[in-house]
Amino acid sequence: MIDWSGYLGLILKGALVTVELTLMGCALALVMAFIAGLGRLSRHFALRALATAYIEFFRGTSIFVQLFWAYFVLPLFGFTLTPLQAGVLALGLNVGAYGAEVVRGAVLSIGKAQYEACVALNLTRYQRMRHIILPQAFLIMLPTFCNNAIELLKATAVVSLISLSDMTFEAQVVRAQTGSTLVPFGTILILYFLMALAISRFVRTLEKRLARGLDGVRV
Amino acid sequence: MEWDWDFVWKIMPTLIEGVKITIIATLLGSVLSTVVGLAIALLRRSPTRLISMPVSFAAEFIRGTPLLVQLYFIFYVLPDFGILLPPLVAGVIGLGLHYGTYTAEVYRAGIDNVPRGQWEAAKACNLTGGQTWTHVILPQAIPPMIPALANYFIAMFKETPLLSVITVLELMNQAKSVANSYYRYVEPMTLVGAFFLTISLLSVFGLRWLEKRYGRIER
Amino acid sequence: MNAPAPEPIIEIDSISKSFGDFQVLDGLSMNVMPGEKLALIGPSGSGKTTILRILMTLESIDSGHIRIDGEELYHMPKNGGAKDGGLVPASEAHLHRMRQKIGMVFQLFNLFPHKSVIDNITLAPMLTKGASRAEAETRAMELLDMVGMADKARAMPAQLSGGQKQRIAIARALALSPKIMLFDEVTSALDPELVEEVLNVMRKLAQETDTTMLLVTHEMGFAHDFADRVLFFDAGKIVEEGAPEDIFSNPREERTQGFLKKIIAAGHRV
Amino acid sequence: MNAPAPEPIIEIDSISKSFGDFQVLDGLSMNVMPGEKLALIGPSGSGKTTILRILMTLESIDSGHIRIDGEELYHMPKNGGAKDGGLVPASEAHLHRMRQKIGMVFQLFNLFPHKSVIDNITLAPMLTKGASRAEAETRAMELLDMVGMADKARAMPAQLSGGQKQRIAIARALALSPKIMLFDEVTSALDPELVEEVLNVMRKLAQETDTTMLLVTHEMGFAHDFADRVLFFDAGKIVEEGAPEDIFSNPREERTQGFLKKIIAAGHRV
Amino acid sequence: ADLEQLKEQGFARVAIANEPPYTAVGADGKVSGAAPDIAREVFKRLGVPEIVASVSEYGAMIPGLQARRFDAVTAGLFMKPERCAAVSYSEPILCDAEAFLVKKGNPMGFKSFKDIADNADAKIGAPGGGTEEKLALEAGVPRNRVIVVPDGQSGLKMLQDGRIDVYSLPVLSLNDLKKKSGDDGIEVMAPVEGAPVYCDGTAFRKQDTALRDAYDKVLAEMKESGEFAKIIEPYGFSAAAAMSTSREKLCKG
Ligand SMILES: Nc1ncnc2c1ncn2[C@@H]1O[C@H](COP(=O)(O)OP(=O)(O)OP(=O)(O)O)[C@@H](O)[C@H]1O
Ligand SMILES: Nc1ncnc2c1ncn2[C@@H]1O[C@H](COP(=O)(O)OP(=O)(O)OP(=O)(O)O)[C@@H](O)[C@H]1O
Ligand SMILES: [Mg+2]
Ligand SMILES: [Mg+2]
Repeated sequence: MIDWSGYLGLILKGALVTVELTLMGCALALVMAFIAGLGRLSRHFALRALATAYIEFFRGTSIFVQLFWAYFVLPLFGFTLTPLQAGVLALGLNVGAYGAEVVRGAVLSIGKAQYEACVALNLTRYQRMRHIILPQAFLIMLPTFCNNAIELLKATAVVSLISLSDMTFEAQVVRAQTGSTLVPFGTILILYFLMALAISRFVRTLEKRLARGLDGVRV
Repeated sequence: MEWDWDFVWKIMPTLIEGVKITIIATLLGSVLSTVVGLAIALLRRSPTRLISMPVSFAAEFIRGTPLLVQLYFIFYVLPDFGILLPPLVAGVIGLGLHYGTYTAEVYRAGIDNVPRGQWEAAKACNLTGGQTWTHVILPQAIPPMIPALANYFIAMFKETPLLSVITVLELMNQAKSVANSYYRYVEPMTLVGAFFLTISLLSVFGLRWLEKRYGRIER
Repeated sequence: MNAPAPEPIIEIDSISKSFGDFQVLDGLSMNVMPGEKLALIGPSGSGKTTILRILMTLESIDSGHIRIDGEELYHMPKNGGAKDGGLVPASEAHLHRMRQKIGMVFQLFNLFPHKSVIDNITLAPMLTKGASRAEAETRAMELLDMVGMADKARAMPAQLSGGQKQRIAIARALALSPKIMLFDEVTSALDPELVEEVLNVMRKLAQETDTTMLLVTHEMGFAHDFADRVLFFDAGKIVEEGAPEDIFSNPREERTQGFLKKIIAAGHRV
Repeated sequence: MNAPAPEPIIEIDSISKSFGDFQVLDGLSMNVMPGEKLALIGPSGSGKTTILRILMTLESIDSGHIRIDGEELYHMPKNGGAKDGGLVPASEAHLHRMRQKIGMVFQLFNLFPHKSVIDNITLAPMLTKGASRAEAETRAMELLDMVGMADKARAMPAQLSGGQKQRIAIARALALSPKIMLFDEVTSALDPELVEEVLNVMRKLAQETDTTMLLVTHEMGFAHDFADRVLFFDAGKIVEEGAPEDIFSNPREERTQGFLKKIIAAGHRV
Repeated sequence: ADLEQLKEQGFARVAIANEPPYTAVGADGKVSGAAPDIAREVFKRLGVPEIVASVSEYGAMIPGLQARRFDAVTAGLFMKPERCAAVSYSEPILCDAEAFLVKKGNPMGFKSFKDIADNADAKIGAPGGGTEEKLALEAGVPRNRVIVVPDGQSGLKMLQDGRIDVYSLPVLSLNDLKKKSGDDGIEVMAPVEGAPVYCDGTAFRKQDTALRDAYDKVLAEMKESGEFAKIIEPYGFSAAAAMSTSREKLCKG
């Protein structure tokens, strides 16, 4: 007789790791997205080049390769990360590169008209960004950020490859110990979907909050 | 651990075998996701809720759960229900379905971006529904989508390493196999990374070109 | 002359239309005689566009009846035409047949941006009337001649000015030879200097054809020259109607007077 | 009175401006006196908007000089002000200081959609002049009163009609108390019925303040009432200038006559 | 790491595989199985009270060891000359022979890897980078008939579904798989003709020979006293097999 409740507990423990990875990965990705996204719009060539290199590198190489590098190759250069750190680092940097393009696109999508109104009101570059462009651009970024966060959630499944005991990993353990594929993998499919649902609910609520009174502005 | 060029030359033929499979899987997956995406996009617009609702839910579910887990399902669980697919076929179906839910969004956006006036003009010209789609809406909707579609094909390309869990010997799997037999991770993983990066950088130029060629339609 | 009084080509019979809670039209009735040129004027939001869109079947109606050329627009006889008097909502096929009689020109032209000028004009005749390309192009060139755009037949819409686009849109609508033409503020999206060229085409049209025309406009001067009859709308109702001389010179209703005064003050000529 | 003739507040000294190969302005010169109300008219593409945008520093110039209130706009003295006569291109800081004297109202309002009406108006005074919120709001309420919008202080821009938005945009520009106000076709995006409310605000403004105003418009009637002087532009040059009565009733130049005829034919009152 | 460091931190980090009976993970998440049980006991006697086990892919174990992610590998990683060159092994611990998992009655009659090579239709499943893959390739099975299977359950499933004709793993692993599957349609064919018996040992980093020697000493004592047998025999492993051979022999190949 298989102790299913015990094994489900194991999967839930993995789910906790998945949630932890997702949250920390998203936080890092958000920071990187703004740094690199605004960096690409900078007037300074060096900043632009740096941001572009970061974005193209992390979007260009596969997340798998980045994970394996962070976990197996970095230690050879003397940086030893715990699996969790390596996971958060690879996920955050990878998704952050995609987010940077979202930030850039959203900032550019705030039309020239708003920019000109700022000049006519004599706002400085910083004031323009801080008070006019970013508050509007953020609203435009949110839906795509939501997608990015879900992408990140899904990518956490890949960290099972570096023996971080996330949900997918625990499901694999349970599968080996019990011989059942359907139960553990069916369970985590549903759990992943619920987590994705939670993310989109959260972002949508946030969006509604921020968009209050803005009806009709965005099409 | 230092870099060993002899080793690189030795493993190159094996890795190239993997590259072939990777490319085949990506191409077939792209074709399938293009078709699946269009089907999803059209079915979701169906006025019959009995069609649009389940399709929407299924698409959301597939989009919210990791491809890795879906591949396990397709390959290891479906046979219990009498569906036995060869590894590459299972992989292509997994990629096609998963990315089909993304391309469906691209189609939706492309179709929504055709101004309402075009639908109305088509009606005022007394075109039938089918004529409106083929002569007015799709010719305007599809060219601007091409860059976004291509973007997903590139993303799919970078996710092919997941196929290793269902025994497809693509590039990443070959590299791991090589690494396992010689206990050297640095060269194979770096080569895989370099390969992905090269293709991605090339595709950046390709995308730019596509965007210029198809990106906007003058109104 | 002793011919019997002709039947109206459009009979609108107490139609109502709401958008959500907002009732735009409430039991509106009106008739239009064949060949008549009608101008619909009135303040913003009074439902002028809605009437045209309903006639073009771009919006549906909530209740009431519309007859075009003696035939029901939104209804059709039960049992495929058996004369038992029962009516059912029109099928798509019925609407498709009825739309052959009506053409519409939009404020924003709505040309097909991916097709050349001539293809814009020939598309519908070829698809809906089965015209051959040669036939359709011959007819298209006649129409382009009429709107003074024959030299732009191979241009793409994006290469044209607004006034030129609108003239093409008019030609496109005429290509199907509808009995009724609807024009919704066809000049209001144009630069002032380009308005005249479109109005000239429309004047010519009004004189040369006996097509029935319904025109929504804010150009009172043009409405005056163009129309046989002017209808003044407010809040989905016909407040006043009559010959243009009467409406513009001696409006009876206070609401009409107020509206015309405002328009004049804003710098428009009547 | 024996006071010395006042200096011009704007001196434009043979400026040129090209977009790519296309030369919009070629050695244009003109002066504006303090408190003067100027109307710029002319056909589409003649460079009217470009002049306003150059004054607002939204475009740069290729050559020539502009002095605002006696100070160079696009240049500044070499060596931080040492009087050796040398000039260098203006720094961002110099432009920032010069922009304090100029305000602009755009055709499409360009309100900040994410800020309430009052925040739209108080933002710049608080950020650029260091005004306290209380001060800024008091002043904003005065301005809202003036444009007749005091009751909408807490509304969001999306809840306003076009005419209301434009009145807010005027109040916002005035909140910085610029010496010069630039208006670029401020009514041309409005529904005809809403034009009047904006023009009324501007008439009041012209009468009540001695702010220098430059106005680009297609509303000839309004230009006539509003302006002290009218400049007729064509192809980046001043073709004719003078008092409104002269320009509109007895245009000397052929090009001016042709333009006015077209505008009248299009249904606009002069 | 040297022993002093391990004592100080109070635990040793070991890599284990997700493959019963070498490793077992209980429903409570507790790690047991023959390999970790031995390691736990030896380390305890060395003064390191606890082991922290992390499940790892076979292919990732040696790189992980080199990258200092683990202090030791106790996972049924069989000693072979190339591996001996890459890590420092203890004396043999768990011995097992290669076996085939086949359909009931061994319909294709496989007795050796050679038989598989000779049957042009036969497909064999084996873990990627594992001994079985290498044996199959050496016996002349072409690459495209050697399917790399990620884990035991996947191999079992693929055999049941007819995707492969034979799945090769050590006897005890296959016995465990068959038992868990409860499937009477399959059987374990052992021993494979011509396939040597393999033994694993605990693997340390190449330079950690001092730690390895200390480990060996305790291991020898336990073998002597019979405690060794008491731990591994309930899992089905033979203590006698381990004690009849040596690292030196196995590493020579
Ligand atoms: N699709 C719609 N959904 C909701 N309300 C609508 C819709 N279309 C029109 N309305 C409303 O119906 C009313 C009548 O609109 P309509 O466009 O017919 O007015 P109009 O007389 O053409 O005005 P205008 O001169 O501004 O074009 C307006 O209040 C409008 O806001
Ligand atoms: N950013 C730009 N790039 C290229 N050409 C431009 C740009 N801005 C203006 N132009 C061109 O410069 C010319 C003058 O433009 P401007 O907007 O000043 O004309 P205008 O007199 O304001 O016309 P309108 O009455 O149509 O507003 C036009 O031909 C226009 O196409
Ligand atoms: Mg309308
Ligand atoms: Mg302009």
